Amino acid sequence: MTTTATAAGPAAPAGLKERLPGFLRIPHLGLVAVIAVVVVFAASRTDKFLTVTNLLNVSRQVAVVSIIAGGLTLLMTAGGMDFSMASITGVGTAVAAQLIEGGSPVWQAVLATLGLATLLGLVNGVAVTFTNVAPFVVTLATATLLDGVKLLVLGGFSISIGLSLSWLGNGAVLGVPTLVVVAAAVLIVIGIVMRHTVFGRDAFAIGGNEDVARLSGVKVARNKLVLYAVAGLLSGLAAIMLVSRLAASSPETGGLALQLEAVAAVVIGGTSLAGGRGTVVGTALGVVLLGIVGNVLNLLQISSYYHLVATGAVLLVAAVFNSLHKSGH
Amino acid sequence: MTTTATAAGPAAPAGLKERLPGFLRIPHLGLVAVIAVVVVFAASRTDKFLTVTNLLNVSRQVAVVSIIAGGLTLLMTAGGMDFSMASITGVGTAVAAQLIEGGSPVWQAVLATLGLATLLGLVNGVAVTFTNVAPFVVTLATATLLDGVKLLVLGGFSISIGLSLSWLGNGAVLGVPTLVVVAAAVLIVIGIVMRHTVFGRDAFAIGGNEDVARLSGVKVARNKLVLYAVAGLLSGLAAIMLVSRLAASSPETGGLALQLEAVAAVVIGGTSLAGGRGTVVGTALGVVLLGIVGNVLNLLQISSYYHLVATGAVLLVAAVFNSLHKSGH
Amino acid sequence: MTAPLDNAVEAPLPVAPPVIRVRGVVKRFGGAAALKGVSVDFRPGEIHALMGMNGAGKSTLVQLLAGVHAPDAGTIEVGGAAHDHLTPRQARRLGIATVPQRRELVLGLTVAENVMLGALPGRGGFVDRRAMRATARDALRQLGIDLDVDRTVADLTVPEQTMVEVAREVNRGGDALILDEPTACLGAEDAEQIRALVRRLSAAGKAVIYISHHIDEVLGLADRLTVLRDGEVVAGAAAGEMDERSLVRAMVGREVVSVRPPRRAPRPEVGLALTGLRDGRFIEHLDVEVRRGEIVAVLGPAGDAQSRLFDLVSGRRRPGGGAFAVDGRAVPFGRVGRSLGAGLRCVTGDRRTLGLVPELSVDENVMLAHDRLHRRRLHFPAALARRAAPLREAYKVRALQRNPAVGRLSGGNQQKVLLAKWLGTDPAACFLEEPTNGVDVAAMAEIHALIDALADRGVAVLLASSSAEEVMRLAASVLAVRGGRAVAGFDVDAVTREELIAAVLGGALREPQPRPALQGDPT
Amino acid sequence: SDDAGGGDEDAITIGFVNGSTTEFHTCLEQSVQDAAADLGVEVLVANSQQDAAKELSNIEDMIAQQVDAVVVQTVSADALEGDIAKANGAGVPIFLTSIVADADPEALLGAVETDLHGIGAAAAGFVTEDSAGAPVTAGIIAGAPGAASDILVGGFKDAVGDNVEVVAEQPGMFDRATAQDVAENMIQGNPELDYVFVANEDMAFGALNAFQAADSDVKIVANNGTDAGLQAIRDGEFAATVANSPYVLGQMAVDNIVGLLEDQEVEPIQSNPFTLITADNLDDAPGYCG
Ligand SMILES: Nc1ncnc2c1ncn2[C@@H]1O[C@H](COP(=O)(O)OP(=O)(O)OP(=O)(O)O)[C@@H](O)[C@H]1O
Ligand SMILES: Nc1ncnc2c1ncn2[C@@H]1O[C@H](COP(=O)(O)OP(=O)(O)OP(=O)(O)O)[C@@H](O)[C@H]1O
Ligand SMILES: O[C@@H]1[C@@H](O)[C@H](O)OC[C@H]1O
Ligand SMILES: [Mg+2]
Ligand SMILES: [Mg+2]
Repeated sequence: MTTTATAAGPAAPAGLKERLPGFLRIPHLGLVAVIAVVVVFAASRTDKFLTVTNLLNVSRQVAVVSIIAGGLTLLMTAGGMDFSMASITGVGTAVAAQLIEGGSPVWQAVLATLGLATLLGLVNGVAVTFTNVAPFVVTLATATLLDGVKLLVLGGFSISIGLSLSWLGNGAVLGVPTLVVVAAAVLIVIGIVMRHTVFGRDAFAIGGNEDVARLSGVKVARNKLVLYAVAGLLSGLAAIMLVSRLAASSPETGGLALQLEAVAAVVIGGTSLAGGRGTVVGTALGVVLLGIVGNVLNLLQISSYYHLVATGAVLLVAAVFNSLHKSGH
Repeated sequence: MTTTATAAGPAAPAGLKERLPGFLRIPHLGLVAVIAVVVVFAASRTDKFLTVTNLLNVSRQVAVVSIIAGGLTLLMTAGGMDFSMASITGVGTAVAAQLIEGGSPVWQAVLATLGLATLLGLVNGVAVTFTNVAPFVVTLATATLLDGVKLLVLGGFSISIGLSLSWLGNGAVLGVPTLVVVAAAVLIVIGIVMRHTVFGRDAFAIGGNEDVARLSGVKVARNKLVLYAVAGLLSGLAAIMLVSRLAASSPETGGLALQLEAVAAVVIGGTSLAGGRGTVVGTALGVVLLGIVGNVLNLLQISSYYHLVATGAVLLVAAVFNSLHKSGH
Repeated sequence: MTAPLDNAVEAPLPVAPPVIRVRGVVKRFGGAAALKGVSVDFRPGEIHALMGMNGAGKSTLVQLLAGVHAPDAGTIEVGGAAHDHLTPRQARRLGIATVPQRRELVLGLTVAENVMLGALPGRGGFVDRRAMRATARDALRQLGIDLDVDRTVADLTVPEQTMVEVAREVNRGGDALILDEPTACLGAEDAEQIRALVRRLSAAGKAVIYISHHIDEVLGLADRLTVLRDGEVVAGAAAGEMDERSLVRAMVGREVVSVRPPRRAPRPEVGLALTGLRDGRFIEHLDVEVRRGEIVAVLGPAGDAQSRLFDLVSGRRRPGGGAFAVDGRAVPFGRVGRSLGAGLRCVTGDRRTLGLVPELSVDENVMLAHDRLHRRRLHFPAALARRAAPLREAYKVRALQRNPAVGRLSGGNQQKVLLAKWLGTDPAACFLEEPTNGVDVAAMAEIHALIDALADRGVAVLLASSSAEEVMRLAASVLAVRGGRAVAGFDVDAVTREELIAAVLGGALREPQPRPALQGDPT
Repeated sequence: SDDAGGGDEDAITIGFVNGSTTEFHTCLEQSVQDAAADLGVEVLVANSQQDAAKELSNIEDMIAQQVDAVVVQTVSADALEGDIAKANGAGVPIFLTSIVADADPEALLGAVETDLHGIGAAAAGFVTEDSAGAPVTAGIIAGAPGAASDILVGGFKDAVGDNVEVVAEQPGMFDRATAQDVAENMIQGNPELDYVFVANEDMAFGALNAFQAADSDVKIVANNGTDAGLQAIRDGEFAATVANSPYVLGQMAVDNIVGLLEDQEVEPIQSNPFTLITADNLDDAPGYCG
């Protein structure tokens, strides 16, 4: 079933996309359409939705997950997977909070967190690169392990950091929340790296066919180590952003829920689980869709049991629409 | 990175296995070794471990997850993935409990649950087979949706079924817990199906190369539908077993934690995420390892903060050991 | 540095020193040896052909040089330094470029990116797209290929992919270029482009290692021949010292003859008919009728039209228009089950993607279609082995282990498995795309005989091939296809090889001959 | 479904950010809805699904809807500072339910605390009293590692009598199935176990299944006071439970908020009462869910 993802499905009603008029062959049209439908629906039901405050809220709410999703997009494009990113984020928030509470200067805490997170990513990278274990398996194991580490670092309790990172968590640059500025910058950089740098193109090559990449002289092992380290670094950045936003770290911070949200955003954004294909734009759209859906469900006062139902349904519809469109390629 | 799993990585520290003497080339030796180490360690620390009661306890504790893991093994071998199995199980427990509490005869409730679960699996199958969406994405979406459905069915409350399924949940056949008998029977049947039926070999063929399977006359679409329906049916069976064991369904029953346990067991058992390779024996060993680790942590009174750390570490070690060994093939 | 004990391959002084010296290399797979102590030298300015039957160890030797595998014993000396093994990057650094037997490209990337893979030109880490595209275009132009370098490789035909790969390796420079069956799935024109390039490179001083099963190609190209049999060097000589007979005898251990047998007249019933078939730019209009017991060939460049034909008749894909019938009964397009049910068996030219399940065993692959067609329910390896054995024997499938995963077989043996899988299912009609792709001379003769036997049993055989020789050996009538159109029809007995090639390449165009079994309609 | 809150200037609109979808949370939500309906207060509800970041997002969404106050059943048991800062920054007062740590009262509109330490201690009191000085053993099936469970368990361990030896303590993750596994293993490791304290009743029922299957007559002391839990005491399946009703909690929260918003004399920080329930005082238990 991996192969079909690449090639057009055999005897498929082949290339729906091919039959579309040119102007409709926008990438991610399916996802954009679903977002548009949700937006129009929400706007017609409540005037609270299309307000600047609300849209800034949504953007701030998705800032953290978009960092993780962005890193995952790059990594998955190279055929990798890091299921532990949000757990690294969890550990990162705990370490940062513990250090700040313990009196370390904020910049030191931030650097230590980023350094540790990068190191944890590198450990994943070493395990993935130098053993034959599938990356999903390695990082599922380290995710479990790191969730435990987070508890140990926190000692089970929430740790507050007061206002020490409030410039980041609550600040704004020209009216745009600082978190959103950081997230946008990171996504843009990842997008540029993926499209325009040797490293990014090598990532596509590794994801597309690792053996060929290796035999062609791409430094596959080194690139993979770097990719996992970058995933770790971005998880660390997400940790700093998250702890700045929450002004605290607690046992419920980071971990599986955040991870699955990031994975969901990446995959409905069209990045292939098998590697070799992915775009940051798709991921950003996926993140935005999930953020908007959560927001709209709140604004429209949908009962919480239906939140899960609605979120699942929208995910499904978005994925199907996006793939109908993509099937040509 | 999918490719390497299949072919021996070029210039990999290739074929440790090939260099081993013949008698050491037992399948799953790595996993067996890790289990053996855990068992020896536990037995040396407490005489409570290697007792009949305790081993029966462990086997009862893993019965439910082994059903899900067994179904997943078959499905993943065919290149599929069902991340919603444990959510179907959750819905199944809710429906069964609701029906039994509402006065339906137990057999009716059981049949209705199995039927519904099969139908839900089939819905996954239809979405996977007739769209281009990756099965992980489809079933991640349906898992979310079904978790909501479970809450709706339960109305947010636990529903108790008293003793109505206690023959299953607490019964024994010749001293062996009925749940264990059922689980063993199911795993054996799945194993036989995978090894000795054309349907099972078709699953390997589909997972290995779907196009080739189709061109060879395998009815790929039909087989996939059946495979997902079977995954649903087994999730339903797991639901009946779980509700019989708990004598109740509650909002926390089934869902993600159970799913991840099943996935972890399957993948450390050596079944490939990319399809084309898998064994029920590996999965059973994976399930047993996870069960034993949980049991040992309890018996040795390890502090709860270290549970996740220990589980993650054992998973990692087991996966690495198992793959060192497997790399030859 | 030198291997004084091994004088056999040592040449007198004036000859330039070897670029690569292989000394006593051994390579085992799961206990059995694919190479049993091979020593050979590769010299600059020399085209050195490696010859041998399927499974002889040619690709394995190449893989040791490319750093894919590490030898279990022996050394590889490059530029004077001895190595007990090479990594892929080392091999590249030492100037060894390799075009492997399996097409190895990153399908999702563009032609330019694939040509420059692993050495993307960059400025400060950013890809210099202009330089990348220009270099790629130049590299392709050297091969006489005019290919849009921005196309995604997944959309290319197999020959186009081959060219991209050769271009990539040639562009790498270095002192040694290895080509493992580069022309196996190329038509005459493309193959000639490759050979011309090889000659140029060799003249410029490169050591070229060339593997091919086309004896005449090798004899016309190589300066030196080394023959491997069962992992051992059994002969090594300058090209002039060996002719076709001695070469084949060295490879196979006996003589091989493959001639067209006298054939009965085909039966009157039409076994396979394609009417008015068209599909995009690949097939513009095609009418073919193949009678029971007849072999009709569609001759054209490998790839585009042929693999499209496979897709259409196998049910993998629906055409733009047309109709198709087996034994006089219409078969719907796009339905694999219906094509099979009608008794049609289609052998793909792309065995890796569409032919075999690499992880499954040889036996399972051999019986994959057969058992499904016979609606078997149960599977027992021992019984399967018994059922597969006659076919494995008939098609001479050779492996180091008894029943390994089919992906572990040598390329030619995989091809034999593919043929056994389909031709052992008692077909009413067959579509064969490049059926002898990559098989050795002996096996080719045997496969030809098996196809003859099919026709004798009354099977309608439609052969799609890029080889004029093969077409003339097997078919009674030939339809030459060019640019998606049938341009001419020929009776094999009334045409020369040169005329056939000319028709395909667009030389002298002959009017299609009016023959009942075969109509090429240019409009 | 039309625009909620803000429309009618006189009516109070409160936002309720629930923490999860357990039975406890379901009853709390129902209670908040019922109390608000009684007082003519409009409620907007959101659920954080046990995710700290989602909790903050939910609070932001409430602020965007211009509610008069936000009630937060926090996912972290000890309040998250960011939640409070965010709401205060927007001029929307925040009211917490179920918190255990001392959040800065100045920053809050108010709170109804749940004295988890006291609840644990009450459970311990039962064990101490019931064992009447005889040397006994007790096990603990905790929840998920974290503040809520740790404080509850800490309360038990701090208060339990010297004659009671705590021989086992393992996490049941607030999940019935896990608790059942843990209980099976616990009774295996400690066949002579006399008492077990279980962090909630859903888990206690799982433990009950395990003990019954093992023919063990361990006395179960639980926490919650659900109808099913009280029935279990009546049936002799549980020895005791500490009733602390989410329904009462929700009522208190809404009553206090309305009072505070209307500037009445209300003590801003209050405690949700809890009662140790045994077979002798079943009628003293407050309704768990109304
Ligand atoms: N659409 C396509 N067109 C041409 N070639 C393709 C196509 N899809 C896949 N391939 C070939 O198949 C390879 C990947 O497919 P697949 O996953 O089936 O092979 P694999 O299992 O990785 O290979 P193996 O097991 O033989 O090493 C690619 O490297 C490419 O050569
Ligand atoms: N990875 C592997 N595992 C097991 N056996 C292998 C492996 N690779 C090659 N072999 C075996 O080694 C032998 C030599 O194979 P090789 O590919 O070198 O043959 P070849 O001369 O290139 O043949 P062909 O002409 O068919 O390409 C074959 O019997 C093959 O089955
Ligand atoms: O009853 C438990 C409650 O006390 C805690 O706060 O959350 C989890 C619930 O199961
Ligand atoms: Mg494959
Ligand atoms: Mg070869």
